[in-house]
Amino acid sequence: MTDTAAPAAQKSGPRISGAFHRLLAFSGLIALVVAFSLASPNFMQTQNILAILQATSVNGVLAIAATLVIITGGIDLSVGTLMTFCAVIAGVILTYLGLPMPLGIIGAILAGAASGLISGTVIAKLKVPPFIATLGMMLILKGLSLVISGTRPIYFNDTPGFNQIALGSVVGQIIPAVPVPNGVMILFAVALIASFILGKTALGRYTFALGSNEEAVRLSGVNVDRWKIGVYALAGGIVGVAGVLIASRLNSAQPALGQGYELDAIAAVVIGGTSLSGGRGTVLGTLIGALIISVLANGLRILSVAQEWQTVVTGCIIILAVYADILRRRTL
Amino acid sequence: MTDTAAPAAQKSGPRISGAFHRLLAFSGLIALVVAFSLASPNFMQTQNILAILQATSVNGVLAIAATLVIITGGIDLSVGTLMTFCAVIAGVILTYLGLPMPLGIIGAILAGAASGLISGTVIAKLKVPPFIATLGMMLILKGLSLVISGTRPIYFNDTPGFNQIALGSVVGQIIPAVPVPNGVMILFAVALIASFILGKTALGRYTFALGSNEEAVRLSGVNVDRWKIGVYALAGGIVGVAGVLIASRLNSAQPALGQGYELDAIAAVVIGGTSLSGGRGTVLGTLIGALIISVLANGLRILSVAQEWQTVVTGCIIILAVYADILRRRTL
Amino acid sequence: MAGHSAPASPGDAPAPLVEMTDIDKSFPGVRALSKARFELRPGEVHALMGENGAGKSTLMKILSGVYTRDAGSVLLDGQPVEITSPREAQALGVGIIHQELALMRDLTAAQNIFIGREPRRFGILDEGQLNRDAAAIFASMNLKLEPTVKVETLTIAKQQMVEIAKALSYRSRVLIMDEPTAALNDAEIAELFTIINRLKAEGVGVVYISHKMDEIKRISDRVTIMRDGEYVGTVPAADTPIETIISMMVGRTLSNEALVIPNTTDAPVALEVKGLNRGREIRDVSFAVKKGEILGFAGLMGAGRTEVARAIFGADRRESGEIWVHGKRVGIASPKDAVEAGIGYLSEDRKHFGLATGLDVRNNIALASLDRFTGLGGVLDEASMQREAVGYIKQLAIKTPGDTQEARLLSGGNQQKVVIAKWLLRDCDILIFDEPTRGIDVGAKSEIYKLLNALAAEGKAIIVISSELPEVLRLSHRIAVMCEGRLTGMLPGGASQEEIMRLATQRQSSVAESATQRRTA
Amino acid sequence: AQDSYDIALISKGFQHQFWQAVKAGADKAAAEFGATVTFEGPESESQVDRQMDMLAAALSRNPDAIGFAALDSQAAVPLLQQAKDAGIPIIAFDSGVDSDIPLSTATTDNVAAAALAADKMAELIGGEGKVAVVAHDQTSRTGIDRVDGFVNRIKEAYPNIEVVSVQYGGGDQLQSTEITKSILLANPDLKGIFGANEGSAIGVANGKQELGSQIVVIGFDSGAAQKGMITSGVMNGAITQNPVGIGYETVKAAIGALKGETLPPIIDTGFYYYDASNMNDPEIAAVLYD
Ligand SMILES: Nc1ncnc2c1ncn2[C@@H]1O[C@H](COP(=O)(O)OP(=O)(O)OP(=O)(O)O)[C@@H](O)[C@H]1O
Ligand SMILES: Nc1ncnc2c1ncn2[C@@H]1O[C@H](COP(=O)(O)OP(=O)(O)OP(=O)(O)O)[C@@H](O)[C@H]1O
Ligand SMILES: [Mg+2]
Ligand SMILES: [Mg+2]
Repeated sequence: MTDTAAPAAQKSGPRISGAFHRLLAFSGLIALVVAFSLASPNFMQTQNILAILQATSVNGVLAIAATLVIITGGIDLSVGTLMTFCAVIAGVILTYLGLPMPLGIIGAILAGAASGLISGTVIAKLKVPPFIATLGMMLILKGLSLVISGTRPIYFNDTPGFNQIALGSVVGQIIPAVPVPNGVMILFAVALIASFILGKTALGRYTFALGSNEEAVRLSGVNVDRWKIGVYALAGGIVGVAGVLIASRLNSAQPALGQGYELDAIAAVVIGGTSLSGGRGTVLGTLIGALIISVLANGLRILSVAQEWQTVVTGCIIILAVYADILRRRTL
Repeated sequence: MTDTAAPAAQKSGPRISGAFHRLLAFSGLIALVVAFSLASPNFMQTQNILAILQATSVNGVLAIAATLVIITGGIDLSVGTLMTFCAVIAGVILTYLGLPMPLGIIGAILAGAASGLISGTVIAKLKVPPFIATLGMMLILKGLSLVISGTRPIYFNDTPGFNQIALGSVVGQIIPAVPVPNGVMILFAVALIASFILGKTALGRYTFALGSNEEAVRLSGVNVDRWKIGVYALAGGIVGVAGVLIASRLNSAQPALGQGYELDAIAAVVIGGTSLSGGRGTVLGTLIGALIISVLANGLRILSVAQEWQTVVTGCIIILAVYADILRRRTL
Repeated sequence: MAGHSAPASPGDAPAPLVEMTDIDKSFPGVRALSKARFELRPGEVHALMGENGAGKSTLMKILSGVYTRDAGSVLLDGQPVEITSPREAQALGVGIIHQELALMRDLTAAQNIFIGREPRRFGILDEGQLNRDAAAIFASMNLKLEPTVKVETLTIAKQQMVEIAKALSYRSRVLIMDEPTAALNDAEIAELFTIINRLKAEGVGVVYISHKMDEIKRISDRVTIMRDGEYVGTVPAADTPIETIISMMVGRTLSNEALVIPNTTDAPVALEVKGLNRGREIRDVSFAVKKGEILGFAGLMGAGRTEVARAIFGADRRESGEIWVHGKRVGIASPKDAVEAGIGYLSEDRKHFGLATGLDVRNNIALASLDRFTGLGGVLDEASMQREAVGYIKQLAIKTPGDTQEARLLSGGNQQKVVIAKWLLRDCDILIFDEPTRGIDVGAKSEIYKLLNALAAEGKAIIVISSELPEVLRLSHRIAVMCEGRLTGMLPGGASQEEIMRLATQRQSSVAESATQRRTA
Repeated sequence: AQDSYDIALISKGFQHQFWQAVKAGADKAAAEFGATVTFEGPESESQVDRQMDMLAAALSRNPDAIGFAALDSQAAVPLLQQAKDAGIPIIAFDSGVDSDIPLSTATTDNVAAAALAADKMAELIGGEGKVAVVAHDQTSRTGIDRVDGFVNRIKEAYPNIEVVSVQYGGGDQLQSTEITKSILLANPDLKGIFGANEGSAIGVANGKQELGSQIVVIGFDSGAAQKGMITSGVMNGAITQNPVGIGYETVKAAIGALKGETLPPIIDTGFYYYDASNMNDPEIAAVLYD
């Protein structure tokens, strides 16, 4: 009743400033980076950092798409095979039809959005649980990718510059010392846009609201179905970007790739602190989660750890990283 | 306050008897069976029916384990690699140590239960989300299987009769016309036991209660952690049975197998009507879900549908089967 | 009341705003409404009364587009309307505050209020405007609440205030309030009534559902009574005695017998709490309850009573403090320890902490006592579980088609009774009831009072936390009063309301303290 | 220049026995020539980008030489160029890369090997009837080459034999078993099945056993299970590559390159047909692995 400005300062535990709090979220990642740097001089080289970032780009974009859906309280198992499907669509447009590059990119993104629209409609209108709807889509898209591509990779050799989308470096042309690949910049751009949508637009608001209490949103007179479908479509469009990225990186659309990628994407989301029960989550957290996965894989390889032990160590560290994050939140 | 006994008789909609209701749950499965029988004379042969049942046995047992965990509101991603781990443990006991067969079986089941105990403890005590805890366990177990087995299969050639566990037919010895393999009988036995535990015991009751409102259970003075760990350990033990089954069927422990099986198991659970948000589900539903998956795979192969189209059709039918089930419930 | 209060006499009644006639509604196994009727005029507060499960919420959900009726007609301004979604209801000017809080817990108060109607600039949400608009509504309600606070961190009472703010923000012509005061204390109720009177003056029709009889008298113009889904009658509030209304509700007259205070002065102490502390929420709380005694806890919202109860029960952590049961010090680190020590706690928030909504009534009642029904090999004795459950359904008159009905399908008040039955079955020596009669109808309330008296007579020690002073006064042998986490006084049973209010507002006033003090509503 | 060379092998797979045999050969050469080798491969043969990440990490480690079995012949070219620029010699193994960067390629001709399987199948079923293929992967190089090699050879040389079904089980034994059973039940008059890699072959033999069928089974690769099945007669015979030789030759070539030797562009490590009659011949026994 006396001072209304300072209530946050009157917590019972020790006070930690917001910026420091946000920094702490990185602690798992930083601990890993420090550990690997100490263990191997090869880890902290520019080239390796760039390799890690590059390795994060596709999974990072997929994980951002998964984040949106998971915040609504849903799940999207189709991100992996949808990515491939979008890559194949780009291949059909560019290589089979010989159309110009921008059309291929737009086509891939639209294909992703269309698929998300279908998943979202099945979920919102037919009330099929997201797990089943996107599992079904995962299989349908996997099959369709093989059908459309004729079960063989489609190469982009006739589209010069296509592989520059992910591999070229606009940043490197300006600052030659840090040739950050475009793929990584695209990841950051997608992250910024997704953050903006989540934080500043109506779609973002309803994304959180749906995951928080869908019934309450409905009782508030909001057209729940429309917004839910919108979120899935947006996520699909983002997956389309991942499709372009991976196609560019491999200079080909590999129709059999994709299954299993959904698990990595979802893992990044959950490691990043987004709850699978919906209502809360951040794109930044997801980025950190995706980086943790990439750093782990890269670091263990650099240390020449035998592959079977890499798996064991990865499992342990994922649990520990999340546990550390839980402890951090608890002590705040 | 007047009469509490009468209102039950005041139903409005058409009344459907419990038995008929339960039968309807099979409708998706029956529709599939009828369709495939009409499409191919080879489908409805005893041998093919037995092949379908045999094909369901491993996934069915895994799915039952997953059902328990999912009813608590959790998830178990480690069922696939844990199954392999248990098989490897059986291999170590029987082939490397040369101990008698029952010890191998018990060892596998105990290994499963121990792993479930660890997952459960990490989830209940450290409050790590089930998705992460079991994802970590999935990786750890996958690596350990490779390490323990020396990245090679362990054969059971020195344990005569081991492959009879799944492939022999005690039923066939009694009624030669229906040589139902033991593996299938084991699946049914596991289903019965799991149904009994879920329906009739305190552990089962707490399984549902945890999924319904964990905080309310805790505030009722129940030792929530202990029961939760119990459910994961039980599920782990059941996965151990699946490990024995698959090892017996392949007469070997294949250390590289297992990843990806969790998705089929969870799919069977969800197709069977168990909600991923916990609190409700049945073993019978899961069995039907697992059978739907097997019948689909078998039927499409019998019809020699091209593999890429098999995938597409499977995706569509999974969505349709669940949608039909939703419609059925809505009209009741 | 404002100068131009709406006329309540039937003679010059204006055309009705809402007319609902012959409404039928059934759910699987339950006939919720049968030829129900309701009429609302502009500028009137129309109370809707009935026992738990009488169909009040269902009728209003039909009016607000949540449910569709099976039969009957709804007229708005004399025109037949089909309201099939909350959205359509809003468009027609019908707003509702639901009995069960329907908030998005992860969003802020302001975001909750304006969900679906966010102010935007160039398509981008204008968060500043949003918070200013919310702050304006809070100010008009005399409510001190930060618009940017996350709803899940608020107490039930504050959440209820957010719901009210949200309903007000729609500026509806028809505003339905389904038990808006169940979680509020007297000061807030007074504030709400000021708002209602303001709305009335603006010509808004207000439907008011409550189980608090005194409120009905204070605020409403007419009262419609329902019983078992049927229309019983409509009476003017001013000239109908409460006893008449009650007998219309329950179909018989209730005796309002006074509390028989047995002599407990020489009884042994059952529970003693010494030096309980946690941050600013609980400051050095010590007290004792004797066997056979009912100790009431009074205080304003946020006084810390719930916190004390949860800390004793082991549901929340304590910083310091000892708990003694029957003269022995017990270590309580979790609710399980508490229950084993013979302490039961009925939470004030049944939806989140009381009821396992997916389980049926039988299992909810048995939830705290499952070990008692567990036989060899962990097998449950369903038959005796059913016997016990049915016994409590009868004893507490829980309205349900049967003991296997899912708890979430029960009406709010009946859910509360299920949670009470859970603790009765557990048979603890020490019972802490936090707002036990929240949402419970008058008839059941007096049943519960009788029950508490009987339990005390059996020798149980009982703590009742209640925001309804009459309830505390009626039930308690002694009354503990809290303010800002401190126990400010311990009064005998017959204390006056003024004395309680004095202690409940006895804030720490030293300059040094107030500088660091937490804001309180 | 060093005592011990650091050689990174990036393979197409890891857990499968075939790749473990390649690893064994590589380890053998490493011990012989004084090098340390690491061996890594992605989960499945479709994960082209994961293989790129492994290659990138290997490059960061700055090894003396890299051995690489490309999942896609084009995708790795930019990274290989990077390795070449850094002066790291590359040896390809198992299948080639569409580029002249690798100094040498140690490989098996999978098309020819599968054609040999077709010849043996035709011989064993008497030149007529229905056969089927259970393969591991629809899109990987080895999957495509072996299916094409088998199917095309049957089409060209054996007009009375019909390939009625080609299905893919991902190299998973259990899945391949179920597929085999479906094929057998759908085609009661089937004469034989070709299992195009180790997991597929074992699955086919398992399926045959579970249904008590008498069909001809031709497998691919070796391993204790396949060898046992051939001895017991469940499998009639199998084609084996020389994975140990592939691993050994890859490391040997890498060390040769580091020492400045000139290398042949292709090191053909060969393939062989084996059955119960010749399994114990020293020449065959040497290329079989457990
Ligand atoms: N969705 C539903 N499914 C089944 N039964 C329901 C449902 N909603 C309400 N009921 C039943 O309809 C009856 C009327 O319930 P309603 O909620 O309208 O009562 P109420 O008068 O608001 O009671 P209370 O005072 O306890 O809030 C009750 O018997 C309740 O159990
Ligand atoms: N989840 C929470 N987060 C932060 N502060 C809280 C939370 N819950 C309660 N508080 C604060 O703790 C104090 C005690 O609240 P509590 O609900 O225990 O009071 P009470 O006396 O039980 O009041 P009532 O039950 O009437 O609301 C108040 O200052 C309240 O604002
Ligand atoms: Mg109600
Ligand atoms: Mg309280």
